[in-house]
Amino acid sequence: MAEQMEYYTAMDLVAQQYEDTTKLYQFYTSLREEHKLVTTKCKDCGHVPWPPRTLCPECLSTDYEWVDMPSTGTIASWTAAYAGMPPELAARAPMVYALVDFENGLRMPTAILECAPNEAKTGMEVELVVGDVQPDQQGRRRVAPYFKPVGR
Amino acid sequence: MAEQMEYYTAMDLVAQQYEDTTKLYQFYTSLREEHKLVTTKCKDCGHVPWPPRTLCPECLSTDYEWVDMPSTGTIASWTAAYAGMPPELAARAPMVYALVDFENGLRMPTAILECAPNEAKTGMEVELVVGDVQPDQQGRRRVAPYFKPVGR
Amino acid sequence: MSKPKRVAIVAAGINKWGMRPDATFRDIISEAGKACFDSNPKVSNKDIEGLVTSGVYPQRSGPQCHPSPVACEVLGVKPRLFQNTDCQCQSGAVNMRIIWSAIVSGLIDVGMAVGWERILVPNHGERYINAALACDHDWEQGFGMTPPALFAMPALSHMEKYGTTEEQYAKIAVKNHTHSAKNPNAHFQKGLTLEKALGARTVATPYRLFDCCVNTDGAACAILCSEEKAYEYTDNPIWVMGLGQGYTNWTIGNNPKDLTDWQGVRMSGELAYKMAGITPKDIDIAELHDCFTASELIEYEELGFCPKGEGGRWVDDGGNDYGGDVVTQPRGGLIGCGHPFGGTSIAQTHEIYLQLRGEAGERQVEPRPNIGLAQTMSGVGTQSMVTIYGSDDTQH
Amino acid sequence: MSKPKRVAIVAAGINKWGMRPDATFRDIISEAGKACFDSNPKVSNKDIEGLVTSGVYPQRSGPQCHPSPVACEVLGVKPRLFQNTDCQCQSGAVNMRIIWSAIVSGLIDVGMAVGWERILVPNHGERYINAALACDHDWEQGFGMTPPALFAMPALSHMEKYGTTEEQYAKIAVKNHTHSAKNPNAHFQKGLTLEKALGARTVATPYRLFDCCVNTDGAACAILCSEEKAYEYTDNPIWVMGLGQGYTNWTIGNNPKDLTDWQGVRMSGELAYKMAGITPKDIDIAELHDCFTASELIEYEELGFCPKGEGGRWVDDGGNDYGGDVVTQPRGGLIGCGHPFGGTSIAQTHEIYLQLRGEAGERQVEPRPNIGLAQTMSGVGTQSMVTIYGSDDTQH
Ligand SMILES: [Zn+2]
Ligand SMILES: [Zn+2]
Repeated sequence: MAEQMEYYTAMDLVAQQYEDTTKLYQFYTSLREEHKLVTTKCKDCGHVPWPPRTLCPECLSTDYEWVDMPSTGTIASWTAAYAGMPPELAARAPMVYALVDFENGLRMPTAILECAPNEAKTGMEVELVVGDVQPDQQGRRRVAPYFKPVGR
Repeated sequence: MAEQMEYYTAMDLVAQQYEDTTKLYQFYTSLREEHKLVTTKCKDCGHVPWPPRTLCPECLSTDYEWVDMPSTGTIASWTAAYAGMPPELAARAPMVYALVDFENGLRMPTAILECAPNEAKTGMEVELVVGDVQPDQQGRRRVAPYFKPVGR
Repeated sequence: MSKPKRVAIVAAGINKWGMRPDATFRDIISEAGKACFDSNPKVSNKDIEGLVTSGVYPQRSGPQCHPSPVACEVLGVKPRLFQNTDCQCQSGAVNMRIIWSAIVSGLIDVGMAVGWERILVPNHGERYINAALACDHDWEQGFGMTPPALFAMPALSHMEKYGTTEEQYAKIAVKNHTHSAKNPNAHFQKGLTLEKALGARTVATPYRLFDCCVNTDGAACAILCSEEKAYEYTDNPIWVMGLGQGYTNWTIGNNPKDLTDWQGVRMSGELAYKMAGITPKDIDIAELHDCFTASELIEYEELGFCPKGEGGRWVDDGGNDYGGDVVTQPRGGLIGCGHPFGGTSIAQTHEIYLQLRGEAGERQVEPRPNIGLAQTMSGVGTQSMVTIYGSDDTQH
Repeated sequence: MSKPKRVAIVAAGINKWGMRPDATFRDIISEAGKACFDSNPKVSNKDIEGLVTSGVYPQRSGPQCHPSPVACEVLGVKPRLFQNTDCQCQSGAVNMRIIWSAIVSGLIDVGMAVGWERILVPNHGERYINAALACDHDWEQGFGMTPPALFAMPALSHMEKYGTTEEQYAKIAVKNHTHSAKNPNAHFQKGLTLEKALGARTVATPYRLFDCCVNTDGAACAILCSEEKAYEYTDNPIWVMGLGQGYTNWTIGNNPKDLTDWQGVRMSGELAYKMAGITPKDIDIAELHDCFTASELIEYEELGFCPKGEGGRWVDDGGNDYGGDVVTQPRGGLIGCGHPFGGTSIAQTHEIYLQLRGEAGERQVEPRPNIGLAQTMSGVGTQSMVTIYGSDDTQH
């Protein structure tokens, strides 16, 4: 294995994902170990935000619990990107990106894998895929919540 | 030779020094090729600033010429740094840093080479030394104006 | 409350924008600062009491922290009020609002806004990283999304909801390149045909190459002063009539559900119109945030230049060009001029300053306009700032 | 001009400062924001009309551009005025001045200042680079100089010119660590003896370890409002009495020739005293920029707490501590609390807010002080900002 590039925080576009690096690590633990998308729910006012929070933006409570998100959703809008992406993804272009709506009312941006530009459409049903991204400064696995057309 | 680290502007503490990277390249050309310290002089009002300028801060003229700085000066104040320096210099600690006064009234910060902390003192005469620093993104030589005790 | 003190623009300047590997950020600030002072020899650098810089990337592209005193030393200004401000693409407008507030609140009488970016670093991978930082680090950057993809989605939604066409988007690019061909400081000066625009390679559907602005190395400056000082410096000051900033949310998942509903832009316009005491019908010229063509089209609607959903038709009718209802992007916009983040809003102000004074040369809007609107935006319609300027005639 | 509108602090909060690898910048902003709102339950996040962040390194330490809307979304604030401001170590004070100006100029009535830094990145070489960026890229960074070396030179000059001793510098560190031992939010809470301070390893002559502050992960928030709103939110508002910023130059070669002549600090104090209509004798407590011990000592002189050159004697006499003329650094200063650049000034304000309200607990200055001064600085004495606060008693 080639000598690893020195780790610079300034060059790291991926979120920190472990207990020793973020208070929201449970999101990543669930995704990585249980292939499950979760978010927080305020135990005081019941607000369920995306992205998850340690502080409720509605009532300022810090008392929250983790709740499951649906593992499928529908495409609210999308694009097929042919450029303007990281050099390492340029070879995989075009990449389909989308905003995905969930039945709990939340919406998130994500990449749609295994989907050609001419297949993507508004209203298409998609399901969660856990993707590996660049490891962290300690070499630990990091993941991202991607989606793909349902049943693919 | 080991594979060179990728060049990131965000990690480069050294000034750009060539015609294709800075309008003040003449400063570095003189230093690198003639071992000479120079600065600019405003052709309209005669102001001689440090550092050199493409725009006169006194009269806003952009008409300037290069003039020689003295190659010796005296230490106005100094410190011996044992920490708080780049990792690659930590092994050379302690490093003496100083503000050097020139007879033309200008003052510049620099490193004093070949000088132990117990030798440094206010009023000490020092002379120019051209030091090599990290090459630029094209691998070209870059230099810095250091000083050392006169005659050393 | 009582009517606030009035604040005027009395000088403005810009350097040549484009790829400037040969210039440091000191160099490009020197160039634009010189142009600004040259625009009004009655204002000296010694008169400047406050200097606010707006640069988004200096800590990466210098790399340099704390750029405001660097600019002060470069320009020979000795202020009693200084700082750098960052509000991404709105940075320049926020910069001038800070100076406006400092003047109205009595801290200073004369302030200079210096905006720039020196962003075209030699490593293209690093350029990508820098661009991605405008998205949320924890919830967006890691997916590989960058602004073109994020702004493409509302373009598609507008097509689906209102029947807007790719040709209508392309016409905006053609207009802006046509305008910038007459602007010697613009990044692009070769013009553009509709055929070429529609035949260009796709960047992110439905956007092709010319639907997207490019990052640019460039700087722009403006000098603002109190009404007491304004007529000392010029017989023809340009007045700040209204200011407004809008916000709905940060992460794109929280944008309004209808992606074409750019409430942040609408809010910024409404606040500025209210403060100026005018309506969209009063706007003669507008410099808008055309980071992408659909952005400009949706802004027409949210700022009230045409009804919601009718941006495409307004384009076809030529309402947005010389001879139309509102001359948009007379300097060429971001698409024609390029986009040096911290400098863009100030360059918009520079253009409106010239146009309202009748000094815009080959691209002068006739008859000379009296009211101009400048708008910049961060986020996909969710954060925006509008500033409205009036000629001296509007104040009498 | 007429007397400007008054602006009050009505809430303030801070999180636990120190090494926080376990927290993202969203996390630490959440913590300090929560503390701020908890400090005054009458102020809701829905009341905040303007939110200004001050963070110097987000583009490197997030990495994240445009942090102000991130903070808005995290705290549930929907502002009509927002931005990030960078003025290096003065960033928090400038942040609050922007809000002050926005209130006085009538743009908003209630604004929140959010300052932080999340700076202790895992790669130490990168920490060095980040620190070096505070020096000039073209003319200083490349020599390997960093703040300790730059600030050590005036410390030596003060010793040579005025006979100040290393022990006098060390006494300042001991005082600040003694104060921070009573501050549960401080980075250091173990106190310090003079013996230990004088026996510590040398960092840059004449500075030893405890003469230097450390970078810290931390955040602080404050809520400012117009006088119309102030008494709705609290019976005991703390008022902004005066503001001043000073500047002499940027690159250190252009500092005043006498390195102990900190004109930038003096100018900031003089402007603030004048605006507040008071003299140094009126100051009860002061939070100063003790990035290094000699900085604090020279600031005593430039802000008029003791005559020029007599800082060392004033330290020996205890004029700077509880029971003396001015209680300096009751929270522990940068040396005791650590220095998260964008958060430091706001933490100073938080301390003065507590002290003037008599709510500082174990470290409360008695009798309850009425006037407090906060000062932060960038550059070696060449750029500084002072804010003076008064208790409600000072206004009647
Ligand atoms: Zn809640
Ligand atoms: Zn001159």
